[in-house]
Amino acid sequence: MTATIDAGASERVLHDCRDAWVATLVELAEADDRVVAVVNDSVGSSKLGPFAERFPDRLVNVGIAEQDMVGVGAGLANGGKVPFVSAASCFLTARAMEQVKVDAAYSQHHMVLVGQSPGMAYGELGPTHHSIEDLAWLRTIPGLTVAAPCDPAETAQVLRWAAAHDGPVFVRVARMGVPDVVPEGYRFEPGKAVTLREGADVTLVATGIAVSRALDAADVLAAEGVDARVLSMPTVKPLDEAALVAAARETAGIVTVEEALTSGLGGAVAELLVTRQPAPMRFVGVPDTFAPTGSVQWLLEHFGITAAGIAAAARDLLGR
Amino acid sequence: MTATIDAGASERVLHDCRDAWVATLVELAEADDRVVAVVNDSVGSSKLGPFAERFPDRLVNVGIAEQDMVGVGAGLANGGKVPFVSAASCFLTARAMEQVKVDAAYSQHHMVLVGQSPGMAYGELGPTHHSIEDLAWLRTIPGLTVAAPCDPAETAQVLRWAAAHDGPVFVRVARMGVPDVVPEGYRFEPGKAVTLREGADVTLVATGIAVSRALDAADVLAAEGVDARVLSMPTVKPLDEAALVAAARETAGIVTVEEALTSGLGGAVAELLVTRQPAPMRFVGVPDTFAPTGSVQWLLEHFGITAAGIAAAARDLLGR
Amino acid sequence: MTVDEDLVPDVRPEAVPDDAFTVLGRAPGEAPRAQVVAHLTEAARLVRRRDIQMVRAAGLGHIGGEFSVIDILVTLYLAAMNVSPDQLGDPDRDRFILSKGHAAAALYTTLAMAGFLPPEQLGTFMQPMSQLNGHPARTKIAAVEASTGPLGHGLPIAVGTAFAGKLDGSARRTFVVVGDGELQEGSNWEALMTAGNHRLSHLCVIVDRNRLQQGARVADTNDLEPLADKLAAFGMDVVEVDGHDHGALLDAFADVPAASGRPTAVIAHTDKGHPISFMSDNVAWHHKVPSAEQVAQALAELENR
Amino acid sequence: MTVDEDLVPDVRPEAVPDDAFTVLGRAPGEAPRAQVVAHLTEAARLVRRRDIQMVRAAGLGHIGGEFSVIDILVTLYLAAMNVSPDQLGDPDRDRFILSKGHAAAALYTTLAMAGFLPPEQLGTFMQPMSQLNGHPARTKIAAVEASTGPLGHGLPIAVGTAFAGKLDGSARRTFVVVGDGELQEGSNWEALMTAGNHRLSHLCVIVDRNRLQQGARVADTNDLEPLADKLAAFGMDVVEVDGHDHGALLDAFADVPAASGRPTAVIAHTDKGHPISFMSDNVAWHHKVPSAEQVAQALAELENR
Ligand SMILES: Cc1ncc(C[n+]2csc(CCOP(=O)(O)OP(=O)(O)O)c2C)c(N)n1
Ligand SMILES: Cc1ncc(C[n+]2csc(CCOP(=O)(O)OP(=O)(O)O)c2C)c(N)n1
Ligand SMILES: [Mg+2]
Ligand SMILES: [Mg+2]
Repeated sequence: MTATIDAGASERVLHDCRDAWVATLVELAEADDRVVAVVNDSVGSSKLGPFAERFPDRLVNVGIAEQDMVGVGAGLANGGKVPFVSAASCFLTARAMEQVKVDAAYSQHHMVLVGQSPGMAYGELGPTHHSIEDLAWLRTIPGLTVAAPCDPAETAQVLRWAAAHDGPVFVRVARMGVPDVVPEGYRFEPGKAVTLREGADVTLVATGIAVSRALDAADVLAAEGVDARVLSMPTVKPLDEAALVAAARETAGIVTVEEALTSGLGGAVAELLVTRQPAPMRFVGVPDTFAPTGSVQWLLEHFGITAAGIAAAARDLLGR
Repeated sequence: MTATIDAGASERVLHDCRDAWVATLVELAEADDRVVAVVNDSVGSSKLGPFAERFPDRLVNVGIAEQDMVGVGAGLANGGKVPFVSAASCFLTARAMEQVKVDAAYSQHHMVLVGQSPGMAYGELGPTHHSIEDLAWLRTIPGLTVAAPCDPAETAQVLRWAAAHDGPVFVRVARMGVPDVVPEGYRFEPGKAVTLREGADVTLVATGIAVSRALDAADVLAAEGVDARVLSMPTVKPLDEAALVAAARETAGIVTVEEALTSGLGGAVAELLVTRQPAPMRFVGVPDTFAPTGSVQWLLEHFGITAAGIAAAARDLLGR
Repeated sequence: MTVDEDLVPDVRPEAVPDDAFTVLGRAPGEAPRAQVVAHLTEAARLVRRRDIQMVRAAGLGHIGGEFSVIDILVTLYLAAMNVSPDQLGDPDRDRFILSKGHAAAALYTTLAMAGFLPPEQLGTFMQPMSQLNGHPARTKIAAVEASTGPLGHGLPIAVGTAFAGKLDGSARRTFVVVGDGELQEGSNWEALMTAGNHRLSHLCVIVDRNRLQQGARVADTNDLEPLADKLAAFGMDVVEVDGHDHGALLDAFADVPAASGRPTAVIAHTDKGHPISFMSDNVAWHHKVPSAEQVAQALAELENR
Repeated sequence: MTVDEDLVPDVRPEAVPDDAFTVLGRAPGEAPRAQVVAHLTEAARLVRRRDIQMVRAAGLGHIGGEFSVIDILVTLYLAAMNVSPDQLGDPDRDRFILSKGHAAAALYTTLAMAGFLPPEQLGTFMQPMSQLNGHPARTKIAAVEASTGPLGHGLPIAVGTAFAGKLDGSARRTFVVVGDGELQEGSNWEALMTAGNHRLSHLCVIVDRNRLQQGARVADTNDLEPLADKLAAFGMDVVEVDGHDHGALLDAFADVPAASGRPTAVIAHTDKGHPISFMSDNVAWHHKVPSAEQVAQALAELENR
């Protein structure tokens, strides 16, 4: 499913990353019959239709039971399968937190946890359905890779990597429309930032759907004569420490951008900088509050997770 | 239950803060018949014996069912009770994470969540029983007060405050022996640091059982001519922002100390400093790993959560 | 059959022409039963009218599960429960918790029908800064006893409030509606076990047994049968009723607390999307948003009942 | 009766004089049943001997639940299950998961008895950097199929591995032991519902029905009865056996998969602390550490059986 928005002058095609998710899953399942999907009823919202049609037996629907879902995923891994455990990110993480900690991370099972429609994608459905905590929570769990791809191509790359990685991986799959971001021929590596734009004044570090917004903010800033570096951080855990330390050294400071509590990517970068290269930061994301009712677009505006909001944070950091 | 250890020259009496917990609970329950306790079988490890004897009807034991336990707590609050929901911190948080988020925090129920034997108190029982993530996870939840008292007197103070506070509070109650720390006549205030020692060279900020260890580290440093300020931070959320910004400004930097993942107190302070007063930090606590088997004392040594380890971190920060 | 629909479909808000709403209030207390049932029937019809218009206007909602539960809600709020708008501070008021919080619009319209919410507020459903969030929040609406949305939370909370009532020796009762799919959540079985063993006689668990969940039939996902046996084995007094029959619902609720001293479980047999011809028992309508034509047809069908 | 004991009591490690341990290995495959049972009986005796010494040496353990489950473990590993130390990489090996992971010492000693662990390693139980953690970890011991400790995890995992076996058309079976108190966790009922509906015939859920949990009797905490009805209503084929009778256990395990095509639930009636006179059926012994005298008495009682 694609849509278009009018971004500045040009029309951009926006993509729902779930389309890349299911296409990649089907492709992986065709190549490797160990690949199975595990879900909590949400076949539709996980966009698993094409997979269900092609591999009806390899779709394990445990019903509305997220603890069971993650445990069953771990057991399928024990039984030699490569499970992709998919659910709305809010329920996969909060409801099955101990299973994520113990059955996936501590047990080091080869399993992929797919957090669907994360952040505030379910805007109007309210904070119970927002998954703004996932990055902050999961990045603290030892032994877990935490990825938030920024566009369809990166989503596919992360999933392919996770399918081959003998350990637990959490992947945030966005439903909010995003333009294509990563360059042609891009290869995902965990813990490797992608420099999308060079710049010497300030650094914008973003993850997930926020990456394209950071790029837009860099355009806004460029028009004002501010030269912003833009780093895409596809994994919040591990971080690309070298790229961040260099950015803190070479530019005036770092603005992090995420569709999540700012203790997610923002907190991770802050913890790195204070010990390695203290530098000023600004956080763009959801502050310490449950969001009011509103659509995701409205909420992103509300919290300033927009080109304008990011540019304003950069200006504030630079004292302009 | 008390024990003594030989700390430096003098013998110190160590206390299990659960004794203060149950004594305070009984006292609160005597004064207010709305006070009830909710547990998941662990009456013994919550040291609830005296409460159970005195108020058998007001002990709601749901059995081994942590989700139910927190939900029942919220319902008791709806029914006009003041519930103290007590369980091993690892299960209360990880297993009932969504209930903590939704039923306690988002719902703003007047209820007290009591995380027993947190950190690595259950050393040899392994990472499934360690609650090193609780501070990092819970401090990100909007509307929740997160406290980790450092000694029996502060434990009692926090519980009394929580009983009167019309909102959700999480309290970490330590079982590891700690000496008396807070001064006579001390009154707990959320978001208020306690300056236990003035100092101009470096600041040690600690919470929970780590506070007395930070004080010991200051002694070690003083012997080397380093003048360390020691702040006790009884609430990781809210933080005492003014005290921390002042410390970052007035001393060379901040060492945080906690019996938890360093994304707990450490992460909270880092997030504050990078936006308000960038300064170098060092984290003493559990790094990004599941702990090996061992007793809590052994593990605290292993991870350097000791006077020597804290002093070493301060020296490293100061470049000495 | 499974559905490839999205939880938040792409239909966008649209003004709805005819959203008049008459507040009928409680059924007269001393009226003969037939009159009470007529009152509830008319109220349910009006609530459904308003509900479908709200969903259409918001471009969001869970209309199938709303239409299946409306008769239950109306029966509770307009007749069975001892609660009124001026009594929200009364500790002895009956409690209601909508554990299947995705049917929020049905709760909001029922609350308006019973005088707990100004009807104008219904027009703000899901709009920015509205108190009428996609799932009910107790911090936003005084009459909402518990914030729900994630399935499997409401029943444990209901057990807690029923427990408090028991401790206080109060005569108040606690009603909670769970979806049938929702019963796949283990937290509910924890709560049922607690309720059964503590003989919380004043708790009434109503299962909206519409046989459908989000993506498919319950039986094709993770079946609940034999549901009555399960509930009985967990200590419930089990009653089965037609969940669209106001009289039968009234009788079932009047029997709480049960003579057995056990908590009551009412299996309310319903149809998802009831009584709209093209929605009824059709899994596609879990959270589908009706077109303008479909709204018109539904309103016409409601008119002719 | 409730207990005011601590999960980690204050008894400190102490060297244990006599911790010799004879590895008996599997019961001979073709031997007559009486001989197999005699082999298991002797193995269980030796495992209990070693277990109590380990607990005493570590100053930690859950001896009550260890002694209640040892006969089950020994029967599985030395006779019923198709798994051997050189077969751990075989996808078709039978699986065992100790969901009540606090009985880790019983699993470790049984694994050593069956040749999966060098007996010397038992001496490291709970010591710094030991692989013999207080709860079994799959990253630390090759023969441990799943890391457990928090109650209510092992059964969902067992359902997953049984599901994988079904997908592969494998004849392998999955055995999982849950505590009776553990069945208060809702995650188990989620898993049972999944297993029942998917007719995972090769799954065998063994309930260590010792009637005690950590702080009190199960019946006085949150009762499970009627347990067989609950399990049957969730789709299990329910069998009840004396959980200390190796022959009866052998028969029950030999019947998996059940002819009905349903998963099997074996309610194994046991005594916590069995067969030690002062521990048996005594809730005080959930995680109490025996004194040197108590160890001596227990060893003497084991000798005389
Ligand atoms: C914990 C959790 N998991 C998943 C969902 C997503 N979800 C919303 S409604 C629904 C189906 C509910 O089915 P049922 O309980 O039968 O409700 P009804 O048929 O009455 O709409 C699902 C899976 C949720 N809200 N909460
Ligand atoms: C989720 C969780 N909650 C609480 C505990 C603490 N705990 C350890 S053992 C135990 C009692 C278990 O009772 P039961 O399942 O009957 O085991 P057994 O009697 O066989 O020892 C409890 C509550 C735990 N390990 N996990
Ligand atoms: Mg339903
Ligand atoms: Mg037991």
